[in-house]
Amino acid sequence: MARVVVEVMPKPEILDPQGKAVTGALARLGFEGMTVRQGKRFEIEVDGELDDARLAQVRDAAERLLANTVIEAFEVRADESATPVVEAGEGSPSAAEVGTPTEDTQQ
Amino acid sequence: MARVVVEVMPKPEILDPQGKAVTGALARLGFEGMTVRQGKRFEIEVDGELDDARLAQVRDAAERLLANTVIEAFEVRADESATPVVEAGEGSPSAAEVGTPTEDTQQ
Amino acid sequence: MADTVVNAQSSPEVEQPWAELGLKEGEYAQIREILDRRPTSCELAMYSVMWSEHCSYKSSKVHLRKFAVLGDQTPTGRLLAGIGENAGVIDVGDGWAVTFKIESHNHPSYVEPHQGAATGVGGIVRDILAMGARPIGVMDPLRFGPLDAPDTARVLPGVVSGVGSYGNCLGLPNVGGEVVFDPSYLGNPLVNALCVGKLRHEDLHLAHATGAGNAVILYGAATGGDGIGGASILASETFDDTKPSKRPSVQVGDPFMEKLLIECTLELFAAGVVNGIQDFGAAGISCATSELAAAGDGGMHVELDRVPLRDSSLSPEEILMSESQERMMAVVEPDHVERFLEICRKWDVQATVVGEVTGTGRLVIDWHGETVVDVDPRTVAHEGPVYERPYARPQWQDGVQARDVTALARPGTDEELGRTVLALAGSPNLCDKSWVTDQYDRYVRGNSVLAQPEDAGVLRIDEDSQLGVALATDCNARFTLLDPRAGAKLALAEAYRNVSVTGAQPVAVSDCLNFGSPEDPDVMWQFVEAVEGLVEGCAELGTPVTGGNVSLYNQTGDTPILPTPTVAVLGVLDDVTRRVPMGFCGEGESVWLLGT
Amino acid sequence: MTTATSPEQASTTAPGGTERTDATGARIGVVTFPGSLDDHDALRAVRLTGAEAVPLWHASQSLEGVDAVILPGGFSYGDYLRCGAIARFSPLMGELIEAAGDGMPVLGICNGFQILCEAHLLPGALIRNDVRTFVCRDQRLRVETSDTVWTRDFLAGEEITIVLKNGEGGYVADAETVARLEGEDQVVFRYVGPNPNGSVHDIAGITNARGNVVGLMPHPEHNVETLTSPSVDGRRFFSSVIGFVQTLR
Ligand SMILES: Nc1ncnc2c1ncn2[C@@H]1O[C@H](COP(=O)(O)OP(=O)(O)O)[C@@H](O)[C@H]1O
Repeated sequence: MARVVVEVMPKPEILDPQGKAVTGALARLGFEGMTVRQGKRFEIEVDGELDDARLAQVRDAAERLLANTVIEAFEVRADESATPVVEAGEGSPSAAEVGTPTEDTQQ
Repeated sequence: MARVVVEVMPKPEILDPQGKAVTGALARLGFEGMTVRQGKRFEIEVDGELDDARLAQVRDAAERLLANTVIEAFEVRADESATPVVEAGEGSPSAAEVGTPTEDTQQ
Repeated sequence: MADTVVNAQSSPEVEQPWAELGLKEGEYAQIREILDRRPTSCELAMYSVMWSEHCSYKSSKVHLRKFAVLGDQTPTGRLLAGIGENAGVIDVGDGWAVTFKIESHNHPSYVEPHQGAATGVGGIVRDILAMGARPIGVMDPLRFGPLDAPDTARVLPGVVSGVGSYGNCLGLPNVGGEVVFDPSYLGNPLVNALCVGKLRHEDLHLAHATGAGNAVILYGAATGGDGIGGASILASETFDDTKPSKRPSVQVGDPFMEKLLIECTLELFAAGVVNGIQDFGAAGISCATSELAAAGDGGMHVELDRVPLRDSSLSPEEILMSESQERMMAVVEPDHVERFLEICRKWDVQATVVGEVTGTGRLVIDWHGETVVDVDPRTVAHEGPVYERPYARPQWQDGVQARDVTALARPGTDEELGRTVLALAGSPNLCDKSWVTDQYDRYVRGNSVLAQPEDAGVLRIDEDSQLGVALATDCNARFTLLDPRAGAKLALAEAYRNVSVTGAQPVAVSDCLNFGSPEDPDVMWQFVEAVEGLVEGCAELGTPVTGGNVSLYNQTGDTPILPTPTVAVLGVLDDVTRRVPMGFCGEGESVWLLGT
Repeated sequence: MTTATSPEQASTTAPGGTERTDATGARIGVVTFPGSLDDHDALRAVRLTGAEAVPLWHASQSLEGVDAVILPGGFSYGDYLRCGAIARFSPLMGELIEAAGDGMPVLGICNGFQILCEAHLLPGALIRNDVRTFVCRDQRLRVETSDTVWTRDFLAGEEITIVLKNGEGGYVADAETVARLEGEDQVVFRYVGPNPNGSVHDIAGITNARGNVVGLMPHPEHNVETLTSPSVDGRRFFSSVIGFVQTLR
C-alpha cells in the first residue's frame, strides 16, 4: 500500500474566480498582501507495489479524470513526505494525530 | 514575495462523498485498487518577507477561512519545492512549463 | 471484546456510564428492571439514544396527545396515516395522496451550518420517501441571530448553502420558507425543513416488520462514526481504550447518494418487493430496528457484524448509534430478495441482508456470533419514560404584556415618517429575501406553479387533471412570547391564510415546536400553551395535525429562544391553473379589501 | 460556420437501424445519468412541442434510433470532482460522441453542457460562478445565431427569457478558443444585463463548428408552459430541432 498525491491547479492563464474570491475575503478579514489560487489535492491509496508502471497509471488517471487539462495543470508524486496531512488510511486508530501541530486541527 | 501552500483535507473519520465518487469512477475506467480522498490546495503569494510571524498569519488565515476545522484538517508550509505546480506567478509566460512531463498537460 | 448478554448476566456489579449518556438515575434503574439484569453496553447505547428527549418525546408526549381530539378527518377526506407514522398522509382525491412533515435540525446547524442544514433536508426527505411517496418539494423556515452579529456571518451563509446544495442536488424545488432574525437565536439558530411528497393510495408503505422469515435489508451508505459522541464513551472508556476517543459529532451529507436512494427506493416500491420500510434518522440502527420490530407482530434478529462499515474500527455500540446519513432499512420476503438486490445494483446502492423477522417478540442483535442485545423492542421504541414536567405562567409574563405600543415614539413629521417607512422596508426581517431564495432551485421537476416570492408554494401533482397542493409555513415568535396560546393560533392563522389566498382549500397541519428547556417551568408553560392554542385553532378550522417535530433545549445558557411553534399548512387545489398569484395582475381590475 | 441543415450531413440519425414507427414525428432522446434532475422536464418539453420523447439510460449502449439527443440538467454523480467529469465516461457517451460526429443534433443543458465540454464535443469548460453561490433566476439572453439545428426558429439578435440555475456556470476557455468562437459565429447565446456567473464575454451557450451540437447553461425545458414559468421561449429550441429533423425526411 502506497500513497500518491495528485495536485491540480487552474492554469495561470485561466480565470480563478474562487481564488479571487478567497483573496478578497482574506483582505476583508485583515490578512493583507495574500493572493490566492485555489486548486484540488487528491490523496490516492494505491494497492500493491508503487513501481514506475503503477505511478504511470496514476498519472494516466490524473490526466483522464482528475484534471481537466483544458483549464488545469497537474502534478503527480509519490508521497514520501515526513508530515503527511493524514497519518494513515481511513479508519486508522491514529485518527487523533491528524494534522501537524495540534493547534491547527482544532478537533 | 514568497509562496505558501495550504493543503486542506477532509478528516479521516469524516465522510468524503467526492473521494468516494472519484474512487468509483476510477474503478469503472479500469484503474483498479486506487482509493481517493479529495481535498483542496491553496497557493498563496505572500507579499513581503516570509518570516515566522508572517507564516503564523497564513496559518491563522487557513484556520479561519480556508479550512473548516470542524470537518477538515490542514497543513501550511512555505513552498520551497523544486518543482512547483505552477512555475511562476499569474499570467507568466512560463505557462507552458506547467505540470511535470509536458505530455501531462495537453494544452 | 463485546459486552454480551451472558456477560451482563454474570456481572451485575459493573459500573456503567449512564449519566454520561444522558440517562437519569431513575431511567437507568428502569432499564435494569425491564431487563431484569444490567444492560449490555450495546443495550445501554440503544436505550440511551432512544430514550433521549429527541427520540422519545418524553417531556412533550403527554401534551402532544391532545392533538388526538382533532381526529383524522380533513375537509377533503380521511387521513390515510396520521401522527405516529413517519409522516401524515392525506387523501387529496383522484386516487392521489400527499404526505408532508416539518422537522428541525437546529443544534447540528449551529455546530456546522452547511452540513447541519444539508443533513436536515436529507433527513426529512427520507421520512417522506419512507411513506412510499415521491418527494416533490421542500421548504425551509429559518431563524438566525441579528444580521449584523459576527456569528450570523458564519451561520447564515452556511445554512443557506447547505439547504440549497442538498435540495438542489436532489432535484427538489424549494417553494418557500422564512428568514427571521432575533437576538435570542444567536447561539441557537433554528433550521426547520419541510418536505412534501405525492403517492397513489395503493403505494402507501408503513414502518413495520412482519412475517417471520422475512429478510431485513440495510441499504444505502456504509456506516461510519458520524454523530456518535456518546457511544464513544462506551466504546473507548468502558471496554476498550485503544479505540479512538474522537468521533465526529458532525455528519456530512452526500446528496448524490440520497438521490440514488430516492430513485432506487421508488423503483423497489414499484416492483412490489418491499413489505415494511424505515428511514434512518437520529439513533441510526438502534432506531430503525427497534421501531420496525416494535410496530410489527414478531421480533427481529440482526447480525450486526454484517453492516457495511466505512470505518472498520467501529465498536458494536458505535454502529448501533451511528447517525451516518443516506441509509434505509427494508423488510423483504425471501422470494423478493434477489430482485431487491438487483434493483439496488442498478442504482449502485449497496444493500446487505443483515437479519430477519422472527416470531419471538424479541429484538436480538448478535456481534460475531455472540448476543449483545436481547430486548423487547417496544420497551426501547415506545415505552420509554414519560414526564409530566411542572409548568407555570412565568412571573415576567405580565410585565411583557404590559409593554404597549402607545409608549413607543411616533414619527412626528412627514420626513420622519418617510424615514421610518424606509427603515422598516430595509430591516432584515422585512427586506427582500432573494439573496437566500436565489440560491434555491424553484423550477426543477417543472411543477412549481407558485414559489418565491409568493405567499405560499403551489405544486402541481397531476399534469392531466391539474390537481395540486399549496403549502405555507409561518410563525411570529414575538407574538408567541407575548401570549403563547394566541401566538400559536396566529401562526396557524397566518399559514392558513397564505394557503387560502392562492385559491387552495387548507386541509392539514404539520408543526415544528421549537422551545427552550422543558426543565424550566416557564418554558414548559409556553410549550403547553402553544400546543393547546394549536389544538383550539385546528379544531376551529377543522384541520387535523398530521405530524410534526418537537425541538427542546434551544437555549444559550439559561436564556431560551423565543418560543417558536412553526406551523405548516397544506391546502389542495383541484385545478392549479386557477391559482391566484400575489400582486396586481391586469390593468383595470378592481381592488377589494376584505376583513376588518 | 457550416450548418448541419443539409440532409447528407446528418443522415445517420438511426444508429442500430431502428425503423421509425411514426413517419411524421421526430423521436428525441433524453439521457438519464445517476443524479440527472431535469430529465423529466426535458421529456415533457419534447412531448409538449410535438415530438416523441424517448428516455435513454446512461449505462445502455444504444441510442434507440432517436433523431436527436438531449443531455439534461442536474447533478450527475453529485457534481463531484468537476461537473460532468464522471458522467462523460458513461457507456452511452461513446455512442453519443460518435453520433454527434456524424451530425446528430445534440443539446446539452446546464449539466449536459458541462458533460459536452468534458467530452470535448464543445471547447472550453465551466467553472464555479464568480459569486460562489448557486444562482436561480429568470435570465435575459440574446440569441446570437439562428444558424444551429437548435436555434433555427429564433432570429439572430432576438432577446428571450430562460431560467438559469447553477453553481458552476462560468464559461472559460483560452483566449484563442474564445476568439475562434466569436469569429466563427459559434457563440449562440449571451447573457443580457449583469453577468450572472463571470462567464467570459457573457457567453451563455455555444455550438460546434457544424452547428449540430449546442450547449448552454440556462434551461429551456423549464420555459415551455405559462403555468410554471414566466416565458415559453424554451419551446423554440425543441421546435427548431423537430423542424430540422423533418427536413431530413
Ligand atoms: N428560507 C427560505 N426558503 C425559501 N423561501 C423563503 C425563505 N425565506 C423566505 N422565503 C420566501 O420568500 C418570500 C418572501 O418572504 P417574506 O419576506 O418572509 O414574505 P412574507 O412576509 O410575505 O411571508 C416568500 O415567498 C417566502 O416563502
